Amino acid sequence: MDRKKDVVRFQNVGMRYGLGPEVFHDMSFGVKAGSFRFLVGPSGAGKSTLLKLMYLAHRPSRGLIHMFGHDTATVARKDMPAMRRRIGVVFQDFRLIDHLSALDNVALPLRVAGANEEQLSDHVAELLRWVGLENEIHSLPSRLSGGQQQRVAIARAVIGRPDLLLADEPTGNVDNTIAMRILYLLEELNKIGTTVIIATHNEALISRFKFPQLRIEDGRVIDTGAETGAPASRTTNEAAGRGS
Amino acid sequence: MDRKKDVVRFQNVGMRYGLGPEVFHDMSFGVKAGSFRFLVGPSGAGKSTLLKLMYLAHRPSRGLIHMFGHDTATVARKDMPAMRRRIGVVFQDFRLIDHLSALDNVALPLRVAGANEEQLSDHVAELLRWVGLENEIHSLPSRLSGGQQQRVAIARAVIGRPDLLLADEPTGNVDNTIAMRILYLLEELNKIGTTVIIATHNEALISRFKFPQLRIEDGRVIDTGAETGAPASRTTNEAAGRGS
Amino acid sequence: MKGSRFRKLFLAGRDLPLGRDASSRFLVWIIGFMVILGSLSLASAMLLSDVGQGWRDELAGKLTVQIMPEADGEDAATTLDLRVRMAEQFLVGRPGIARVETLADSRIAMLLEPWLGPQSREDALPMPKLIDVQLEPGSGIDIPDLTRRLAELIPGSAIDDHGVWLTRLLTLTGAVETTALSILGLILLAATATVVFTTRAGLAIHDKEIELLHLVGAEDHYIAHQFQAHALTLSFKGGIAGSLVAAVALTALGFIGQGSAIGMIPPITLSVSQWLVLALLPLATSLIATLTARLTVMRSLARMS
Amino acid sequence: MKGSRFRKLFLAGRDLPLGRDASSRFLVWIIGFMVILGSLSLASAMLLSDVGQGWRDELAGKLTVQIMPEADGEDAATTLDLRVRMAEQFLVGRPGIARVETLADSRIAMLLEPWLGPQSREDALPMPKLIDVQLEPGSGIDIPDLTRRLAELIPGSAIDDHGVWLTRLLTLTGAVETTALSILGLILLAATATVVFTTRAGLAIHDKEIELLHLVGAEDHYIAHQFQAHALTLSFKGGIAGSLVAAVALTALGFIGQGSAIGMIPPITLSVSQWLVLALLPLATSLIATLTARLTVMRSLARMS
Ligand SMILES: Nc1ncnc2c1ncn2[C@@H]1O[C@H](COP(=O)(O)OP(=O)(O)OP(=O)(O)O)[C@@H](O)[C@H]1O
Ligand SMILES: Nc1ncnc2c1ncn2[C@@H]1O[C@H](COP(=O)(O)OP(=O)(O)OP(=O)(O)O)[C@@H](O)[C@H]1O
Ligand SMILES: [Mg+2]
Ligand SMILES: [Mg+2]
Repeated sequence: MDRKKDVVRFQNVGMRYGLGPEVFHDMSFGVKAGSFRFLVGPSGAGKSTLLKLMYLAHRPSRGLIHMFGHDTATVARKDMPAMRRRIGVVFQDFRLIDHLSALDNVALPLRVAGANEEQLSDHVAELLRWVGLENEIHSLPSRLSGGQQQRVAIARAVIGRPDLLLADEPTGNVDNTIAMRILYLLEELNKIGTTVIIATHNEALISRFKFPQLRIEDGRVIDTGAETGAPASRTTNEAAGRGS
Repeated sequence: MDRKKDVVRFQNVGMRYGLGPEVFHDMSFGVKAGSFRFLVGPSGAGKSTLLKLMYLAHRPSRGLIHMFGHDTATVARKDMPAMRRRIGVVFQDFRLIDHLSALDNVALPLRVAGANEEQLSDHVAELLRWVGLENEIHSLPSRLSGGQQQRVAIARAVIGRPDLLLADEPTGNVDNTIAMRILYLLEELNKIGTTVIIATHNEALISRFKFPQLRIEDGRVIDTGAETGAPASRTTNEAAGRGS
Repeated sequence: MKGSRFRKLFLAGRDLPLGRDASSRFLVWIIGFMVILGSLSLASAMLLSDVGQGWRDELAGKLTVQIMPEADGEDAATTLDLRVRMAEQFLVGRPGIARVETLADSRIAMLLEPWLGPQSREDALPMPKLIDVQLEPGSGIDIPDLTRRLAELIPGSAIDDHGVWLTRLLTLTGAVETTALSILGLILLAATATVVFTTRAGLAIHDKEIELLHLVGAEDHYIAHQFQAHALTLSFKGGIAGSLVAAVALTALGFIGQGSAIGMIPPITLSVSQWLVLALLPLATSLIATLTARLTVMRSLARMS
Repeated sequence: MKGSRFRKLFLAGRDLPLGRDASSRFLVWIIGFMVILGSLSLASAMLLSDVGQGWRDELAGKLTVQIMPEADGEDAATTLDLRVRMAEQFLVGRPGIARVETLADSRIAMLLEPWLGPQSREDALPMPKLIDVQLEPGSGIDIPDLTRRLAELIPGSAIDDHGVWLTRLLTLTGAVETTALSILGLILLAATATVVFTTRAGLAIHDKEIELLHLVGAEDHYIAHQFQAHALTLSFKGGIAGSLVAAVALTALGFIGQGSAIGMIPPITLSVSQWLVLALLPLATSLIATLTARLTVMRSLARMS
């Protein structure tokens, strides 16, 4: 993939649900490959909606969205699965499959992509250890605490080493220690090339990791990382953070 | 109700799920009528489990639980609904009914109790305005943002002016401004007689509202409010907060 | 307040989105289908019972005395006539015999047409004479004895009470009738099972909502009522639709039956009381469905603790 | 890698907990029930067709010539015998007639028993003589003409080709047969509808899981396969179970039929090829179910975007 290219590019995007009011209008911004962004804004501002557009769960009401350089409006239905496999998502409401164990839930993106069953389970178990669930590998989601479920959701999003990781409030149900740990994990992932966008309310996190922000205000987005050329590493991000 | 009495009293309570390990053991504590407690502890410590025991969704593996002075082990099945109506719960995963509007979701406890339909809807709409959802009264949960859903769940828990309010991570999906507002609402409720117990990871909240804590550590509970005789108002709580 | 509560329980109560489950539409269809099959089975049983009864009535109260022409020759006809008169004399007034009527030759020719063909009418062939004998209902007359006596008196006479063929036919119609009624029973059983399963499906699909209702203090009958009302609505819809389709089909069959040459089989028409029995079928089905749903839910909920 | 992928697609793939839906057990039952009804209908149709064919074979290729005793007296028997011999001579060798056999008196007495009672055997009553005539298959012999000629030659003779009763019976069996086949068709239709509805129910129940599968990059056929495999398993289970129940029922009916006095109706036994046709029913049902499920899912998914 061309590292100079925008992974996500919005051009004059407007979005409304059904006949409701516009959640946002004329949104234009780009996220370069390899960047890391916090997506912030008050409750109901449209953070989840913005992410939904990026993971192709919704189409915009107007405007153009390019993902990985492809215009999403012209991608054929049969090419969607392949594009979606390049995107990992942590949903705000987790969306774990109730009757599958933590392991099987995390393995899902690999299975769906036709991965080799033998290699798969070691890999998945290792990642679950990483998020502190070594004792819950075979537990069903209903047997897990809220924070444990959230960590399974995060593991599922990163297992396929996606080109783009979208996380919606990924630390709402865990304490600060675990939240930090998750952020370090995502930072590692970012270092090896994944573009990361995290929607969050967690101010402790935002102030600790000074990544540039996509800030939704009055239906428009402001990219605090845009002026400096979208730095990918934290050191440069701190400069961007000061800049905002 | 006798204000001197414990609303919740645990005696040597042990709890395990199925044949799993004990989540906690020999837990003994009481919560006096009119008190306000934060329930804290790391992810997976058993906060939600403790609340489940209180709202009668599970029975303890051993030990005695008295709610409102009744031994829960001896309450007849037919008397359960009446007891549950005295308890309002904010679930960690909201548990809104998908096909009912915000208004109908909030009205549910009143309907189930056979309340008068005419008076009901004004009352509900007013409460929804209070939590900032005046524009979403007739929206289905699927049309609401995460934070909006959480506020509907809170409104449903308090609508029946329960004697006991249990809230499991009620501010995980809202920003700090709204979190504060919700806490003020619960404090109001507490002032007019409701006993409130809130499980939370939100350290900003805990440090701002210095209510005494029920702290789960290594499967035991420590009540930081116990020594001062369970103060109900914030002024005395601050002393307790310092004490911890 | 109490009144309002009851209104709530029996009119509103749509906290569970049962109507949106795909199984809803499905239950309507399946109940409809079963009521169609059931109605057709029931109608078949009733019609066959009628057919059998018709044949029994037509034949059981009746004998045919056949007197064969004896010899060729000029006086053959006279002899035959004489013997017929003798037979009439012998039969008339005997205990158990209500009416004796010698059929006109033209009538006989018509009856024999299937055997002899139309040409026999104008032919020289001496035809047998037939005497219709109407028995008194329940006369219990001893037919073999009568046959013997008549044959002694008048050689060349025979009595046909259609016994063998009637037995054959009645056995057949009886068997089909039993089958039809068994199918009806099977169908009612299957309808009950269907309601049990869709109700259980509903309980399973909405387990989270049901748990929530319990947690906010709903009583079992609050929940059961929703399922029960739902089952009533669906089974009633399906039952009525099925009944109408069956009624149309039966009416159409009746018309076709009248128009075609099935002559031998009595017309496929139902009496008013038979239509009423058919109309009871969807009602009975709805009732069964409602009760089944309630019982299923109450039992399942009680087991949930 | 590709091979492993296909193994995955066709063996594993249990991301959707279809087996836990209450509708699963339900589909098994309903398919089972339908296959029972369908098998019984099909078997009825085949048996009735056999019965009809049996009667047609038994009677259509056959005539019974009846010669009535003419008069009382010493030489009555001789005259009758003479006339029987004349009739035999007349019949034997005629084109279209294969075999002529005069029944022994004892046999005739037995045949007439239903009409005359057992006492007639030892009695003085002169009995008619019966000549069994076997026709050559497809001889197309002109029976009315034959009857007329024979009666001219031998007064007091009559020919019975059982035409009217046979028509009556065949019309009846034909009607029941058609009904049975229509019911079978209706049942296959209903089975298809059932699969469509349970599949749609499955899609609706698991809409969230399906959306998730799409979002993590699953293709439509990955999802469709799960439904299809599920439908295959369930309908096969139900179909086999239903078939077995039907087979047991039919075998039992066969035994009961043999034991009882239904004598007139041919034994309820199916030929090997008929059993094979019945065995095809559950297979056909499974096939229909699988294809229906796949089509339903693919169409629904395509509509979802
Ligand atoms: N499916 C939907 N249909 C209609 N309106 C919707 C839908 N989803 C969200 N909305 C509305 O769009 C607006 C933005 O919602 P969104 O979920 O994007 O907010 P958010 O920024 O993620 O909020 P939060 O921090 O509370 O999760 C809200 O006003 C919400 O009511
Ligand atoms: N239904 C269940 N069956 C089996 N184990 C369970 C079940 N629910 C919770 N557990 C286990 O019990 C322990 C306590 O879970 P609980 O949900 O009470 O934690 P918590 O303190 O609420 O955590 P969090 O802050 O993450 O919500 C966890 O280890 C969890 O895996
Ligand atoms: Mg959101
Ligand atoms: Mg919890």
